[in-house]
Amino acid sequence: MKEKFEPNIIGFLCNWCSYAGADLAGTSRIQYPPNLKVIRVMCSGRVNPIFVINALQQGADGVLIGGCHPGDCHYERGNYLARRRIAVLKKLLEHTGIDPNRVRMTWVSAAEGNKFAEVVKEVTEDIRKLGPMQHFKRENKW
Amino acid sequence: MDILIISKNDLPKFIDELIKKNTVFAPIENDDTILFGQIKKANEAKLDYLNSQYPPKALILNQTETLFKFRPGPKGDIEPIKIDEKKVIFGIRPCDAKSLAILDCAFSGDFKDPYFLTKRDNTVLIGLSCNKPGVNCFCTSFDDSPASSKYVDILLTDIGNSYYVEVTSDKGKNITKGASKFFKPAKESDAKAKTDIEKKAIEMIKRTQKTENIAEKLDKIFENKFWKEVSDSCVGCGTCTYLCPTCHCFDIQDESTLTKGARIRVWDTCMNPEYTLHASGYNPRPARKNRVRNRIYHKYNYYPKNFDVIACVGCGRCIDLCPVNIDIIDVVTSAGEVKP
Amino acid sequence: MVNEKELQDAVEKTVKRDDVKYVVGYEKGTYGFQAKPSFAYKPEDAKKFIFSPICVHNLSVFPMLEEKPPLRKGEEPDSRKLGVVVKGCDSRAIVQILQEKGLERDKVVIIGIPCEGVIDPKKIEAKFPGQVDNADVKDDGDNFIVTIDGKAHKVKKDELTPDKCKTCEYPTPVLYDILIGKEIKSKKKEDYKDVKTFEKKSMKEKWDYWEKQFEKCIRCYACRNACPLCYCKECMVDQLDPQWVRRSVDLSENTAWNLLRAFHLAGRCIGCGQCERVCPMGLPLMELNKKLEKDILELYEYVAGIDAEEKPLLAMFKPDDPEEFIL
Amino acid sequence: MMENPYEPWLATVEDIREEVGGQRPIKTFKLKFKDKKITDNFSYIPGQCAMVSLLGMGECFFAISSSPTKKGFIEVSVMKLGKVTTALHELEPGDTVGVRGPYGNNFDVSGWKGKNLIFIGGGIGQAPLRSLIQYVVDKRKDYGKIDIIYGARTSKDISYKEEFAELEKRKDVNVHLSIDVKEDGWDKFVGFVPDNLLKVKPSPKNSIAITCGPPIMIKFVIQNLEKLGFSEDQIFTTLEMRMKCGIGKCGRCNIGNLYVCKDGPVFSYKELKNIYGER
Repeated sequence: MKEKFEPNIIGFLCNWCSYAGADLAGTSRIQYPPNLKVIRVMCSGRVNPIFVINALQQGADGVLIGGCHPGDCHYERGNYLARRRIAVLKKLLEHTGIDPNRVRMTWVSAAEGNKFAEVVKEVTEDIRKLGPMQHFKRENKW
Repeated sequence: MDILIISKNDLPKFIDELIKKNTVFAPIENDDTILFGQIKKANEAKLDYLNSQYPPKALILNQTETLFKFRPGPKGDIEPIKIDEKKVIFGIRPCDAKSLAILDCAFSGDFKDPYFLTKRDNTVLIGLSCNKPGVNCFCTSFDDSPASSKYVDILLTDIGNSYYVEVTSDKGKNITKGASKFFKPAKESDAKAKTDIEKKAIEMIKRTQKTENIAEKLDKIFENKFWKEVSDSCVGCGTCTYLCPTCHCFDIQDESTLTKGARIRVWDTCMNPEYTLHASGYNPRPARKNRVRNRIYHKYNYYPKNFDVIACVGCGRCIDLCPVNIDIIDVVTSAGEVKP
Repeated sequence: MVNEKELQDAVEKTVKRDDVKYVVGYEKGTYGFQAKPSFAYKPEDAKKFIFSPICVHNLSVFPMLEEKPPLRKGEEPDSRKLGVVVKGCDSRAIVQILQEKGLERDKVVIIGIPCEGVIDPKKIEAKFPGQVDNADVKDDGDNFIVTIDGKAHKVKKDELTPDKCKTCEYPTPVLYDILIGKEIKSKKKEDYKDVKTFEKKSMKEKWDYWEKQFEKCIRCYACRNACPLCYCKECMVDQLDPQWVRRSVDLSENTAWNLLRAFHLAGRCIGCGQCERVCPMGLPLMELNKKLEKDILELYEYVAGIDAEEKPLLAMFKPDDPEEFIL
Repeated sequence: MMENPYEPWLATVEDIREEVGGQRPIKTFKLKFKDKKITDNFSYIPGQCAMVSLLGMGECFFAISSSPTKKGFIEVSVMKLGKVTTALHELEPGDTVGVRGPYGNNFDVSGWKGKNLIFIGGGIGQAPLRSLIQYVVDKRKDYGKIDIIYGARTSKDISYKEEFAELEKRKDVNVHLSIDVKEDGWDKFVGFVPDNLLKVKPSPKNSIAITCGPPIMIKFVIQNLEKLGFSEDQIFTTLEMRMKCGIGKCGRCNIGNLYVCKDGPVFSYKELKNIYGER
């Protein structure tokens, strides 16, 4: 059986909400695909598009940015600013032929363990359909 | 030096013959930019071109070049690489070929640069004379001609329905010997046609740069306010250094993943402040004035002092593509007339 | 037609003020259809100033390039103003810099010139190749009059102007202290026609197009250094610790550089076209900027470089910003 | 195949000695080449430098601070300032680094035989001088009177403390240490190095002065040396520039047409005066 393509997804999860949501999903033994590699950031506003592009360069097939629901941000405005940034970045990627569905964003509060698992499942399936990210992967051909 | 003739419809066959035995680079067109790329068939080469924006020096001093591989970290070790690239550059202009000869001085001396020098020896230069020099060409200011065969192995000159071929080196000889069926000995009239074309091309070059004992003149005006006026309009973009066939400054960087890596050499520009920025924050060349002046002095004063040749071949690329029209012909000529 | 005498008098009057260090404008270039930036430190330098369709540079890059040398003990910093001659599009760059607090309004004297379109150097050199000595280009309503060795050629404007002039909505400077000539109302509308046609292509076609372009990039960063809005002290690509973008020139790093440059101008680029003009390898950089400009207008009704009091796009938010892409 | 000057030889870190702690720590690394053949023919003269590289991080140009009279190893003193030096400071004994060199010109040890030597060092500037001091002390009878003037911000910032203690015990070497700010328990000179130099007042007759340290210190030391009657070809110093290749090819460390990595780093004040160019 042709072994399935296992996408490699980097998750920037905000420390106060989505990281805690992921933690809750774990402690309540909810099953979800293991393709997400989590990097904890203090706020979704901390995610610089250079992180996203660098991740796509180094072999990530997708990037998920998790933040608090609008209004819950520990720093009040971090998630709002991130929302604009990622929207603009997705438009830019789309224009150069890189499927914007590779960069996803989600609001997950600390109590939404189930939602977190759902989101990871959905994102993993989407990116599995998109296939490996070959566009501008670092070849390290030396 | 044997003189031959090759007809215009034999040339593509000769190039295809070359491609069978060598990796051949020639000017290719990519939208409206001309650069030197590897060709698989003769018709990919574009021979009616003025000159490439990206200099053919990039085939010898690559813009990105691996020096050696290593396993990174405090427990790492080194794995050298073999340098054995052999290639033929077809259609190089005489001024670009001369720039490679000028770079030879920088890369030999008491420390020999194996990467540059090995590639230089393994490369055969087949030059193409300029029948129609560009607006900003001024190779004649360095008593060179748009059809000089001094720095190439073989020089082709378009004399109407055939090419006048001058083979100057033994590297060139065994290329023409290998494909001798395309070449016929040249007649007297061909030689005359070539000199006429050369004379006509030289007349088309209207811009000249006055450089007699420019090094001594520059010695006296280093602190002159002339350099502030010249560099005021510079935006420090570095295009002039990236396109210059005689610029050879480079940066050494380590690139690695967790398990493997390599030390690479990349082109660098003295127009970038980080080029001379000390770790302590001190920068000996902090302002554009220092940097613009350094670029001119490096070519017209420091290089003549170290290797007694002016490090400029008059290709005009830095004039064509400078966004603020800092014109090296105008700058150097008026620098010569500045009263200390 | 711009009255150069009026411009020279205005510049001379400005340079005479003792609170002005210099005025930067345009003067005749050294060959062909070239103009070059000219710095008037003394009143008589103003005689060199010209304005004609060959004045394509965006001079608002110079106030930001002004170096502040370290001061000797007890030396006062030079707080004199800088004069800048700007066309319609150039003035928007100054407004955007003011909006981002990169420059104080009283630090710069703006001499505005209503502009009816400039030439695109690549197009005019293609049409009149081999032009060594200076050629004069005059603006005449809907076409340019190009006089070469005494012979005048009348050329349709659309044939020689860059794309930005074809859809220019701001011929008159948005902000100025002195205006040369009378204001011009714009009859044109920016319709992002090229962006919309490109958007209809398939993902594969788009990437094949951009892959071919990014492979040509030689990372000389001329696009960054010539852009009036790229004035960061240390650019992200020069950082070594951590090194986000490597210095080697290959498709991966070139794509990263071009994407990040376009992103960092989102909601800031005012479309003056300098990046595309100075690129030695001819990359169509304005296409990326125009795409983001269109989307930002649609998503957030935000236009860069119009109102100096407005807050920058990515430094503010509205609670009802679109978020259909968020799970 | 042509010998490749860019490829370093591997060396193990034998021993790391922390000279100075605090915000800008200095450590001295004792490096031994893995390949015995290289140890034998790596011959250098005090003042020369070596390019030390940590694979994956980068390279730095350091003055070799040990003397060639000490066989089998070389030492470099590294102040923690940038990316590579920070990584070097995290090494432990037994780790591997790359070393290539020796590069640059050197102190004219043979020409200065029989002369009085005055060393004026400041902070990390002591590294190249230490190499020369050890060499001169090992061949003590070849040289005349020796004065060592060294200063640092505080007593904790003094590097090579044990060696200075050794040198102070010797009769034939005069050591004049100084710190910038008064501290209790410090009986020697308090003040800047140039002022300490004026207090020591060495005589310029048949003597050579060598100074290394921060540019501001070198500037005032040279002024005071000239006040004491030293001529410009009796004063030597080493210069620092950003360096990448170390062999005069990459073009960035030039002062005028000279490359500091190849034609320097040791320059006489006479040479410095008549080459213009930013330094």
